[in-house]
Amino acid sequence: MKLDSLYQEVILDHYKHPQNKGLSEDFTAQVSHVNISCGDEITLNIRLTGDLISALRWDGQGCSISQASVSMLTDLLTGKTLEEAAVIVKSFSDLMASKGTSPGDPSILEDAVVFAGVSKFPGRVKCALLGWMAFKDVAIQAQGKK
Amino acid sequence: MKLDSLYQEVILDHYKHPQNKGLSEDFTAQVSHVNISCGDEITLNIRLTGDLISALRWDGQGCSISQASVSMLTDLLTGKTLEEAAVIVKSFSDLMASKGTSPGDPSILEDAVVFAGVSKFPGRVKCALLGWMAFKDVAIQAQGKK
Amino acid sequence: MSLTALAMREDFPIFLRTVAEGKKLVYLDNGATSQKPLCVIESESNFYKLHNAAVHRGAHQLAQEATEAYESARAIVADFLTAPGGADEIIFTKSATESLNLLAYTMGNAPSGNRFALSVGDRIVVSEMEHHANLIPWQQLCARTGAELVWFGLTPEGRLDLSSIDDLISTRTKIVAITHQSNVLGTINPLDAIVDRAHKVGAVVVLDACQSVPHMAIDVTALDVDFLVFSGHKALGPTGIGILWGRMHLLDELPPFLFGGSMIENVTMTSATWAAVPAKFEAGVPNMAQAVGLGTALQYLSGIGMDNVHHHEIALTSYLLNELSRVPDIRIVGPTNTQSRGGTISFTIKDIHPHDVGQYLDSQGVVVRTGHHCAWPLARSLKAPASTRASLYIYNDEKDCDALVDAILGAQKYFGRL
Amino acid sequence: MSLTALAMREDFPIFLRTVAEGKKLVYLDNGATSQKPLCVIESESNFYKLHNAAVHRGAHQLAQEATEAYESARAIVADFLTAPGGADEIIFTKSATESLNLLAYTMGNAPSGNRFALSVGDRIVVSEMEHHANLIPWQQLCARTGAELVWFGLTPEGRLDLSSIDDLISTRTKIVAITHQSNVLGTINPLDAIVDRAHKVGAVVVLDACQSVPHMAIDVTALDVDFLVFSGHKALGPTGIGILWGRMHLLDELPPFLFGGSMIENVTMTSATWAAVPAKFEAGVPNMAQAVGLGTALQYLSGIGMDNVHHHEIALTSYLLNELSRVPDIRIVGPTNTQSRGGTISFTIKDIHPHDVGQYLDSQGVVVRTGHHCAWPLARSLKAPASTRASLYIYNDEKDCDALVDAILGAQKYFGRL
Ligand SMILES: Cc1ncc(COP(=O)(O)O)c(C=O)c1O
Ligand SMILES: Cc1ncc(COP(=O)(O)O)c(C=O)c1O
Repeated sequence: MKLDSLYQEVILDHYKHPQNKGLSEDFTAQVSHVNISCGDEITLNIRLTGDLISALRWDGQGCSISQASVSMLTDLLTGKTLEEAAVIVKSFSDLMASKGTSPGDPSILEDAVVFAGVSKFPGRVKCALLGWMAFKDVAIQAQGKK
Repeated sequence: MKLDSLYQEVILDHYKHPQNKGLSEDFTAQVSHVNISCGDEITLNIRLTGDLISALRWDGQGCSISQASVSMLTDLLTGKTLEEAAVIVKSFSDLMASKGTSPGDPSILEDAVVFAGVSKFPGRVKCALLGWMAFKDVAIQAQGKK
Repeated sequence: MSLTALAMREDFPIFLRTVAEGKKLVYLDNGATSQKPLCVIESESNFYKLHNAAVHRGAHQLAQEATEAYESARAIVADFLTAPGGADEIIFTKSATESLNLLAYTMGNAPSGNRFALSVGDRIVVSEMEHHANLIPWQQLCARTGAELVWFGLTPEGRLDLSSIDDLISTRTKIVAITHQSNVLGTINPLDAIVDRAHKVGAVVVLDACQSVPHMAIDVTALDVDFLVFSGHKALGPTGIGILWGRMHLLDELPPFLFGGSMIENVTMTSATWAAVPAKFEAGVPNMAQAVGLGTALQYLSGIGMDNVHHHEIALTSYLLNELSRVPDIRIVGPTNTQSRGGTISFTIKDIHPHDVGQYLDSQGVVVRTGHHCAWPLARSLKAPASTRASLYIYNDEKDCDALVDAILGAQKYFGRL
Repeated sequence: MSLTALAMREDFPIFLRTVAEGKKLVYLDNGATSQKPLCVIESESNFYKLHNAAVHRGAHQLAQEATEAYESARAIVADFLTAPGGADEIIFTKSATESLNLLAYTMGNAPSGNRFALSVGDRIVVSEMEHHANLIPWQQLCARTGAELVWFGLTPEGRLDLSSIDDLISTRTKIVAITHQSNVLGTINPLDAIVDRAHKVGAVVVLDACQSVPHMAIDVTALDVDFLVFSGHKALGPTGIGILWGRMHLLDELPPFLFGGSMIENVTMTSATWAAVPAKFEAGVPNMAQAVGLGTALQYLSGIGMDNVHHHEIALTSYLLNELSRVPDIRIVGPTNTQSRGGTISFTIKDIHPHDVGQYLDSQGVVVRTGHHCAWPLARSLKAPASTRASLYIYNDEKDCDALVDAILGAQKYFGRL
C-alpha cells in the first residue's frame, strides 16, 4: 500500500518515542515555528559550544510526520558542527524537494532517508520540513549571539 | 434595416436642429447630469411660474439620441404643469423600459413616441433617458425652492 | 429508508473520476469548497464562447449580451436571498473574504459624521467561532480606528454564550459581525436575539453566511440583518466570485472600496465622484463569466429547493452522528444532535493526529479537511488545535457516511501499529 | 503581402457565431477585453471537472492536484514576465484594478518608518493619460495621507511631455505610477528615463501594463520597474483574474491588503501575524480555475511568440492608419505613425458623435468601443470627450481593417441624411 511508504516503521517509532523532547532552560537561542496550513507548532532550542551543537531540545504538537522529523533531526545534528549540520540540512531539503525521485543519501542522512517516501506526498512535505526550517532559523540566531 | 428604427428621421432632425438649446440666466433651478458610461453631459434649467413650467433650457454634448431626446423633452414639457409633466415622464420611462414591446402612447408623448425604437437597443436607453433624469431632478429642486 | 443523494452525481463531472488508485471519490470537504454541476461549468464556458465582451462599456451587441447575462445573474442572486431592494443591493466581489474586507475598509474610510465612522470608544462585536475572514478584518479596523473588539464566548457544547449579550452589544457598539453557521462546529447561531439587541442600540449586523447560503433557504428580509456575505464556490458556483448584500440605504452611505473604471460619475486629475450602487462597488472589468456561473448554480439549487437541501443534510447529519458514536475514542467537536446545527462535523480521534487521520482517509478515497479550519482561536478554545472535518452536501448519501466511518475504523487499525 | 491573422480564428469559439443579423464578427474591442481560445476555456472547465478542491488547505489528493495546478500557473506567469525572484513574486488578484488598489491601500496602511509610509510633503507622480484604475487609487491615497499628486502632461501628438521630469520626480517623490501603453492613444511610454530618475530619487515605479503585457514581450528585469500589474481577460485569459508582480523585498515590506484565511501565520482573538509572500496577499479561497486558465492563455501566447504578436500588430496598425487616412473628416487621437505605439487607434469623425459611429459599425458587425475609455482627464485634455476606438489583436487581419474603414465610410453616408 502506497501509504506505507509515508508511514515507515522508523517514523512511527520516533512519533511514539520522541527524542530530545522537552525544552532545556540552558540554550543559546530558541525559536517557534508553525505550519500555517494546519497549525502544527514546534519550539526548538540550541546550545552552541563554539561551533559545536552541544544540545538541541524541542517541544511541540503535530502529526506523526512533523514530530518524527524533528525528533530525528535532533538525534542527527546534536554533536555536529554548524558546518556539518548545514550539509545535512541541505541534503534533507533536497530530498524533500525531489517529489519521490531521490532515495536520499544514507551516508549523510542516516535514518532520516526514510523521509524519501514523504517527498511523494506534496501535502506532507511541509510537515517534514517544519523542524528543519526551525533549525535553520535557530542556528542563524545562535550564530548572531556568539 | 434595424438601425432605422433607432435613427428615426425626427430624431435626427432634433439632433441637427436642437430646440431650446442654450442656457437661460433666469431660472428656478439648474442641474447637470452625465452618462457615466460614455461621458455625455447635459445641463438643464427650469423656470417655474407657480406650478407651471414656463421655461426649460439646456446645453450639453452627446450622441444624437441623448441630444434629440432632451430637445424633444423641452418642447414637450414647456407650458405644462408639474403634474402634467410627471405623467409624461412616467409614460416615457415606461416606454424606455419596454424592450421594444410597446409602441408608446402618442396622445401623451406626441413626437417622442419615435423613441419606441430606441427601447430595442438596451445600450442606448440610457442615452435617451439622460435628459429625462435631469428633468426629474431639476423639477424636484425647483419645487423645493418654491 | 436509506438516504440517497439529493442531486444526481451524474450532474457533477468530477464524480466520473476516481481517486487513490481507483477508489470511488467520497467528497466530504464541502465546507472548503463544493463540486460544480456541468450546467455551471458550461454556463461559464458559454459566456466566453458566445457573449464575451466587457459589460457596461460598449454599445455593441456583444457588450449588450454580456451585460444582460451579468445583470440577470445579479437578479437571480437578489431573488435567492429575497433582497428587499432587489438586484441593486447585490454587489459582486471575488469572494466572501473580499466582501468582508470591503465592509471593514469602507467603514474605515467613512468620514467623521458618517454613521460608519469609528473611533476610540466604539465597539465591534464578533464571536469566538469566527472564521479568520470574519475576524482579522475587524481586528485591523479596530487597529486603524481605535475601536475595541469584543466577542461572544462559547458554551461547552459549542454554542454561542449569549448570557452577556447586553454587556457586549451596548450603545457603544457600531457593528456586530457574526457567522450564521460555524464552519467547524456546524452550529447554527440564533440570530433573532442578536439582531434585536444590535438594532436596539443602533448597530448594524454583518452576517457571514458562507456556510448557510449553500445549505438552507435564506431570506435577508426575514433575518433582518443589514449585510450578508457568501462565496460562490461553496454553493456549486465557480471560483473567483463572492457576494455582498446590503440594505440599499446603508450601501449608499458607505464610501467606495476599489477605485477605477465603471465606478465613477466624473473624474478630473485631482478628484472623482461616484456612480450609484451597485456600480460604486464594482471597479474594473468584473468577473463576468463567474457571476453568470453563480447565477446558474443558484438556479440549480432553487430547482432542488433549498428546504429539501436542508432536510437532506439534517437527515444525513443525524445518520452520521449516530454512526460516528460507534467509533471508539472519538470526540465530536460541536453539538452532537441536529438541533440548530448543519452538516459539518468535526472530530478528533485519540492518539492519532488529524493530519494522519486525513491521510489515511484519503488513501481510501474519503476526502475531508484537517487542521484549524481557518478558525484558530476557536480551535485553541476547544482544546482541539487541529481536528478532522467532514462536511456534507446534496450529492452525499448514506454510503458516503458509511465509507467515512469505515475509513476512520481503518485508520485506527492502521495506526494501531503504534 | 496581405496581413493574415496570427492566430487561427478557429481556435476561438466566438468567431463561429455571427452578429448583426448574420454578419461576420469583426472584433476590434481588444482594448476592453480579448476573446478566449478554446484551450483557455477548457483549462478552466477541466479544473472543475477533474481537480476542483480548495488549494493549500487539504492533505488530500484533490487538494494537492488543485494546488499543483494553481502553483504551476504562478510559475508560468513568473516566466512570462521574467520575474527575477521567480513564482513567489507573483500575486494573483481579481484584476489589474484590484492590483493597483492593493498597492495604494497597503502603502496607505504602512506604519511610519516603513519605506512606503506617506505623509504631507510626499509626492505621487502619474500622467495625464492614465486609465481611471491607475489614477483614482492614487488620488485617494493622497487624500488619506496628505501626499500630493502631480502628473506628466502630454505633447500635442499624445506623447508624455518629459520636459519637466526633474521637477516632477524629485526627492519628495515616493511613487511613480505610469501606464506602459495608453489604452486610448496607443502610445508606448519611454520608461528608461522615468525609471532612472525615479530610482535616483529613491521612488518606486508602478507600471500599469494592462495594454502591453498582452501585446509585446515584457521582461520586468530589463524594464527595471518595481511593480507591474495586468489583467488576465485582456490577454486571452479568463475574467476574474489579475496579476501583481513586485520585487520580493518590496512585497516583503508592504503590509497585507485583504485579511482572512491562508494569509496568516498565527491568529488570536486580538491579533494576527502574516504568512510569507505571496500567501500574505492572497486571503481566502482563491480564483483557482481562473489562475489556471490564465496560465494556459500565457502559454498559448508564448507558443505564438510575443515578438511575433508585436510585429503582427505593428504591421496591422501601420496598414490601418494608412487606410484611415483615406477617410474624410477623421481625426486620429494619438500618434499617426507606428513609432512607439501599439495597435490601439482612437479617432473622431466630424459631425457624427462616436456613440452613433459605434452604433452604425455594430450594425455592420464591426465591434469597437466608444466614449471616454475610462480615461476622462485625457479625453478632456485632448478635447475629444468621446472618441471611437479600434484595438487590434492576434486574430485580426487586413480584412478586419478594411471592414472597419468601409463601415466608417458607410456611417458617414448613413448620417449624411443629417
Ligand atoms: C491601461 C489600463 N489600465 C487599467 C485597466 C483596468 O483593468 P481591469 O478593468 O481589467 O481591472 C485597463 C482596462 O480596463 C486599462 O486599459
Ligand atoms: C464561515 C466562513 N467564513 C468565511 C469564509 C471565507 O470564504 P472564502 O475563502 O471563499 O473567501 C469561509 C470559507 O473559507 C467560511 O467557512
